[in-house]
Amino acid sequence: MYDERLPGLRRRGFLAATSGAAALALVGCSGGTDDQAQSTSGTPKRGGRLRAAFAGGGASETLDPHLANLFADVARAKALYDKLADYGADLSAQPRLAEKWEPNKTLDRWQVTLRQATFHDGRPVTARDVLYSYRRIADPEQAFRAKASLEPVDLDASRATGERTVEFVLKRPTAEFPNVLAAFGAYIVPENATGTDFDKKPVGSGPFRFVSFAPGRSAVFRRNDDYWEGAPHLDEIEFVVANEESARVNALLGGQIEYAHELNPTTARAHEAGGQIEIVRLRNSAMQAFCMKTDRAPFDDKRVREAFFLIADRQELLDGALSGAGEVGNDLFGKGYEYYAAGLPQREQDLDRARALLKKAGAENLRVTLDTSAVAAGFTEAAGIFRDQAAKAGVTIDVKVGSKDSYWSDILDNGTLCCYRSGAMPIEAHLSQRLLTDSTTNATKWRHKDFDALYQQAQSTRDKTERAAVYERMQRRLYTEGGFLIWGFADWIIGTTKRVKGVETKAPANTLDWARFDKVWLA
Amino acid sequence: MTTQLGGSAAKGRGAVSKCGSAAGRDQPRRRSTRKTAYRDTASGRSFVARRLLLGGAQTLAVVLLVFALTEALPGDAAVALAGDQPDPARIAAIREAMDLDRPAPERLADWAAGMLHGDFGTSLTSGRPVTQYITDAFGPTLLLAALTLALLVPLGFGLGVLAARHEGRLVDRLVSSVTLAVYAVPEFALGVLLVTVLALKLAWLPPTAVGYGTELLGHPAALVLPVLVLLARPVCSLSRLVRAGMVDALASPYAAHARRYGVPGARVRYAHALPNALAPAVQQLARTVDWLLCGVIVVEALFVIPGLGTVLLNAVAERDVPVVQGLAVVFGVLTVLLNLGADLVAYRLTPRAGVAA
Amino acid sequence: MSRATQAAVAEIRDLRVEVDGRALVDGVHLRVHPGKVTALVGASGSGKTTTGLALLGEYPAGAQVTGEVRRPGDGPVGYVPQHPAAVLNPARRVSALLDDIARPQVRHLPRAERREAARALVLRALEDAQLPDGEVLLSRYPHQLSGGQQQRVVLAQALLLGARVIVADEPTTGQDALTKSRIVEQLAAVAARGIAVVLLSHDLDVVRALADEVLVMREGRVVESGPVERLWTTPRHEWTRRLLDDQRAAPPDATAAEAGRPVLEVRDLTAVHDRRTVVLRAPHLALHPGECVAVVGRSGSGKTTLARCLAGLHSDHDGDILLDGTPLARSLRRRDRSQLAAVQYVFQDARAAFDEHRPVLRQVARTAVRLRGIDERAATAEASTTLHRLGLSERLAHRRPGELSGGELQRAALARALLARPRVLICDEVTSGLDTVTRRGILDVLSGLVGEEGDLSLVLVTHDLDTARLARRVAVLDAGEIVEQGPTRQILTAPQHPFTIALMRTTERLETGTRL
Amino acid sequence: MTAYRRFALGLTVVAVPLVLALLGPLFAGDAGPRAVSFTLGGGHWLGTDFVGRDVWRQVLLGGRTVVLTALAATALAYLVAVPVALVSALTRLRRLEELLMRPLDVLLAVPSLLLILLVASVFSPGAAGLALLVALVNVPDAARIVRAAAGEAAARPAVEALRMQGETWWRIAVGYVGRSALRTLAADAGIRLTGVLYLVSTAAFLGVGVAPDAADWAVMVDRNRTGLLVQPWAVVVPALLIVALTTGTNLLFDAALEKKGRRR
Repeated sequence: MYDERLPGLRRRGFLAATSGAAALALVGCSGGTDDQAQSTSGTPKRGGRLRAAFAGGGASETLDPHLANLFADVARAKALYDKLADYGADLSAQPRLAEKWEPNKTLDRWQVTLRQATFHDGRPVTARDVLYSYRRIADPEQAFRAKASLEPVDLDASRATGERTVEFVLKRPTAEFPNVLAAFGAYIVPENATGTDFDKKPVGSGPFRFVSFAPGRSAVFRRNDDYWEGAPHLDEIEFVVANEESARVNALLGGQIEYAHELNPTTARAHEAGGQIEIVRLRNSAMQAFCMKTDRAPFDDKRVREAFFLIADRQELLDGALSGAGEVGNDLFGKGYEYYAAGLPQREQDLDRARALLKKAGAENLRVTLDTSAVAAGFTEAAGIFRDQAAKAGVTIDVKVGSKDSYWSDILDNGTLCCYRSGAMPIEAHLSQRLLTDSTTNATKWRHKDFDALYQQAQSTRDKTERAAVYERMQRRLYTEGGFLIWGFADWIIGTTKRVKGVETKAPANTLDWARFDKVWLA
Repeated sequence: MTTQLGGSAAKGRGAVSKCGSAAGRDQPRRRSTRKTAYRDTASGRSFVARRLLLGGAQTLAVVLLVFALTEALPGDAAVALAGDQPDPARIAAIREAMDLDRPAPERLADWAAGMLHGDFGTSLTSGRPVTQYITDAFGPTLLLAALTLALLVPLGFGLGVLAARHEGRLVDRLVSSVTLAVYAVPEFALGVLLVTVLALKLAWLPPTAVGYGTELLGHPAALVLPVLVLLARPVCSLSRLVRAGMVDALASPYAAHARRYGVPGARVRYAHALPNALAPAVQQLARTVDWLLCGVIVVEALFVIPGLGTVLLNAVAERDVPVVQGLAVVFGVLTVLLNLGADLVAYRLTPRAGVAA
Repeated sequence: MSRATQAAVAEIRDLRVEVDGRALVDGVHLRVHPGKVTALVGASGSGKTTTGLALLGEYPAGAQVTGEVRRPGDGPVGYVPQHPAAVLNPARRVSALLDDIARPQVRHLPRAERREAARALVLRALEDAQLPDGEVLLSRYPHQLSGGQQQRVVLAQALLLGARVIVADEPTTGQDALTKSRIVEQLAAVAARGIAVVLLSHDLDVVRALADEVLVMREGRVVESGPVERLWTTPRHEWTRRLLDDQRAAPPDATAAEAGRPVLEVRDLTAVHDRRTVVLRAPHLALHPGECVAVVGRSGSGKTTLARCLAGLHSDHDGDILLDGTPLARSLRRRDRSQLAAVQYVFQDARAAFDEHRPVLRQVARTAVRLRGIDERAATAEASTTLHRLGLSERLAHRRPGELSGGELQRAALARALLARPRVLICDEVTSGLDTVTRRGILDVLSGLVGEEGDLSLVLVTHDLDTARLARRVAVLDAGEIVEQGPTRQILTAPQHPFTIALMRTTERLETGTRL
Repeated sequence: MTAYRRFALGLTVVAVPLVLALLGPLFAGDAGPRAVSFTLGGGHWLGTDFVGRDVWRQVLLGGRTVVLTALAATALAYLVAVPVALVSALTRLRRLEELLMRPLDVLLAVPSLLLILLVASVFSPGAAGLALLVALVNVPDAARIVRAAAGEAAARPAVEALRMQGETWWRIAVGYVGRSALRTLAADAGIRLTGVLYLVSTAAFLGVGVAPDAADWAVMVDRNRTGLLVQPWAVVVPALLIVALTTGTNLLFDAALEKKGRRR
């Protein structure tokens, strides 16, 4: 059940920010592998115009890639621009404009080599452009979203060592530095591009060139024949804004668009069998959780936290709140991602044990307020269902529905229990942004020096296997006594007409192959 | 149809209800002469002037109210922009960049000062001028409203007259109950229904206006459903009012008199009775603007028409105070002007009714 | 006057109109001749209007009609109702209906000339109806016209229509003598054009002045008919005699010495409307106990304002109103109970002055409850007695105002005021709009009151000199000024002020039935 | 005769939703286990809703809030509007009348949905708050209408006659002027109730006032519409009930007024 209703109430499609790690070259066909329904119809066809509908930001939208905030912004940005790296399906960093990266021994200096690519105006992408872009993002006068992700980089000390080589100097060892390069919104723009240029004549190195842009309405881009990864199949792509989910579906059914982003599970169910349109489910795209503040009563007692873990009937939550579109969670972030601790046993509802734990903690007849809001799909539904489940364990939950526009800020420091959700990001980013003492968005108030130390240890560990072991230790700790009750991972649902081919079905939202239109063609 | 029912009761009633302005009684006559004075150009002008003054006050009050409410909303533009990255430092930085760290009255004063020079200010979120927001979004909304009104008037009046003509008979009952049933259905439900049936099942019409942007006029088919949804409720209320007015007017002595002197039925209905049913209907029409606006918010969302309603909801969600303010001014002025116009028209149609200023 | 054809232009034979089993008219015969005025005379509810409308081919809803109505074959019937404003469309200019009536008459002309020809017809009709500045008038709205103009516009409609018969329903009711004479003049002119006029009226002065033939109606039947002179000189039916008797009022009281302190005194009263317009100046006026004073003037002369000032209903005035030498508050809200009770006011429109939802008796009794503080039951008993004394039966008293006639309601209104045991009773045009018989009845009640009720003083506000005869003294108001005041006999026999003289003269002329 | 038949018809039409609304909660019983959302069958004879609850049970539960909110809002609106209208109709102080009526004119210039949207976002009201808000939005209009009707009655000599009788302000205002305006009030009430129901349900659509998963017909229509193609009952049944409620009420008012009008 998604909550894509009115523009003002729509779940603002924020992506979770990231900073990241790991190196691996991946080139090639996104529609490559076995069970891809859409790639079966053979060779890509050139030509045509594809209209894609997203929920958008209305008249305030901009094409400044560093200001990208919503899914629609990102989809447009990735059509026009490139990052140095981007996330693969398992959220590991894949090289894009960067051809390769090489750290020094202590992991605090990284040499990045750019591939040969040109901007739409014909200028080559150079090290200077990269440094300009990063410095623009980190400008203390501004508040660009990626600024936090670039925090480890000492940009004053970093420099261009050649036309296409940059040396990044870091403030501390960072094994997952490639994640920084793939960070959300860290796009490379030409040197000296300024704010006003972006809406009028944006120039990037991406697969499409700018044609026209009307904020809140549509953006039209044309194929960039000189794209370094090969020209897109489509002649043109038009992004249209339709905040209302039913409008996107109707437009799709009526043949007014070819691609509708973010559909309801119900819609998916209605049309999956119908055959009028194609439904694409991007698995593991959105973590769904309840977030317990571990620094205050009653959740400062880890027995109460564990009891709550045991209260949740994850399948019921999934069926009720997400209409079954997703997978149950195991109180750990990043199912299916690199470094995920898949070995831990799946938690099931156990009301008796929960009750016993609560009794031990002296928290019988517990009464808690659960903050929720219509800010994201399934939030209020999940709150209602969890309230009913908790009642069976003798816990009274008062559901408090708050303002959707300030929800995230409201729940950061206030309350004790709230609904929470996160888009896809590397597990490392999840840990660093939310679970360290100095994390800026530490909604569970998880502050443990030993846990911080483990994170530093991982970042200084060069060997990947060893690093994975450290991550495993951290996750095991969170599994037993953490503040996140992660009950599910929602599918990201996309609808296309039958003509649309080459839509990647594996990539979670936020990753490279999601909303990537240079590999899509019209049959 | 005779109205003098014989006996004293009918006559007495007629005397009470209809002859208020007739000569022979001091009280009512005096009143009517006073109202006659309004028609002098000077008084007429002062009537308009008083109404404009009131309108100005109304607009001001609306703006203040909206400002107060927008300020009172939880969170501000910075929080809204930060979204799910509510890093306090970042929010503070955004706030500073937006000038939100200054006290609210100061910002309002600044905005008002700019307003006096016709400067609506700039959006907090995008930094673009508010005027651009309004001009861009005005077109589609205006088109929708104009089309709706253009259809509403003949349809509402037509149905009202039709029902009044057949008062108490099947046609009347049919018109009355169908319009009433439609009146009770919220726009979103009606919209969903119409789209499902007319656009998806029958494929007669495009389900949305997605991607047409400002060139809505180039795609008239896409406008059919939105206008239909917008029309549904006002048509009902208007036709009910017209019906009631027409029933009264058709039963009035002056209608009987016109018939008595051989004026054809249609002419009695449209030229003699209808003008009397018009005054309340015209004022209702002005009130319809409020509904249209409400309807537009819903309809714009349902059919993806980037108009004022969409901008408004976005601006509220983004806590983009200058944009909300600008829209409040536009809506306030629009409402005031339309009500003024309606009052003037009504005043013209029933000059004996002193329209309270 | 063309009396060549004696053949009736319209005729009613043995008409019976029945609604819900009750006959409104029964066995009515009527012949209307061109150029002649046929008057239907009778009290309200006697069936005049039903008969008149039958000539127009109109009957009450659900009426069963038997008998024969022959209407003129070659021309329609015109209608001038009692309240011309009612048939004038308030939302359209005067020209609207006139143009519509004229249009068919110019259909034979080429399209281009029609509009002009129609306009010429309309203007001529207006001129015939004595509205010379037609062009200006046409662009006016009905409410912008005076009552007389409205009436003439309606008349013009009938003339434009080419009506051979015009039914005029109570055209003079509630008008002062000067206006009345103008209306008489008008209708006479219409008849002079060879049009048959059917006059429905209870105003015998007007009937006498205008009519050729008179039919006296009572309870739906014609009790007597004949030429007007014959009827006046030798009325045969008892009812006719009563009608005519009623016409002659009681002679004015002999002048008594003005003794003692006045109960109510007005000093330097200046009343304004809308905070600016001065509508009344009364330097001095006194009312002595047991005295009856008439305030006479045309409509708009300020006489009602004077009465309302006295009653505390018009507080926008300067100057003093003294009750027994003590100043009264300007607004009745500030007057205490005894002051309220002392000065009571009876409204012109009795129907509008009653709450239509409650029985009359209950409303009347409230006065005693509120102003004299007696309990509900005693008050009701007293109200019942008073109503009975004023000629209102127990049965009627328990009805709601809607079920009572105008005369009955006026009696109830008097009873309501009397229950306060007032010292001063102000009657504002209480008899205008009532038929002669009813009016006489009310006037009798009033003159009885002055006699019986000890020192009750009466202020009679009227446009009608006939009513004024009841008073001991008369004050004549014109354009907000008291132009003359003095003993009634003196004013009526030897008026000084030109206005009073004009008023007297027209009244006399009407009474003697002289055609103007 | 026909008025009587229409009265009966109105009564029947309005009875179904009213009875369901008022007595439904008594028969709702306990919530069964949740099923998958938007399914048909499986013991749910109207299927399941957007969070897998039984639609029939929700229908039984969901009328009360709608009906009560709408009725309360309508009543509240008149509770404010009628006294304001009566006072301003009867007062002779122009300034008092201005003081009472002008603020309402200002309110009239604020688009009602915008006001609801903003105020509801500020205060996040419950059902009671929503009723209050919807009432507030309706006050200016109602006050104007009642004011017009009361003004007509107040200008009649009957009021002065009552004053002459020394009647109290209350008796004049309520007993006479108020009573005279009753007919207008009744005619207005039918249409206003419909308008209020519309506002309440549209507010639900905008997500203000009621919890998004509340058992409430208006909310049901909105929240379940995504499943219209899969499971129409969750939308159709509550929508029909709302329509029946408003249409029935208006038929009832119409018929009652007609009968009254004939008697006069």
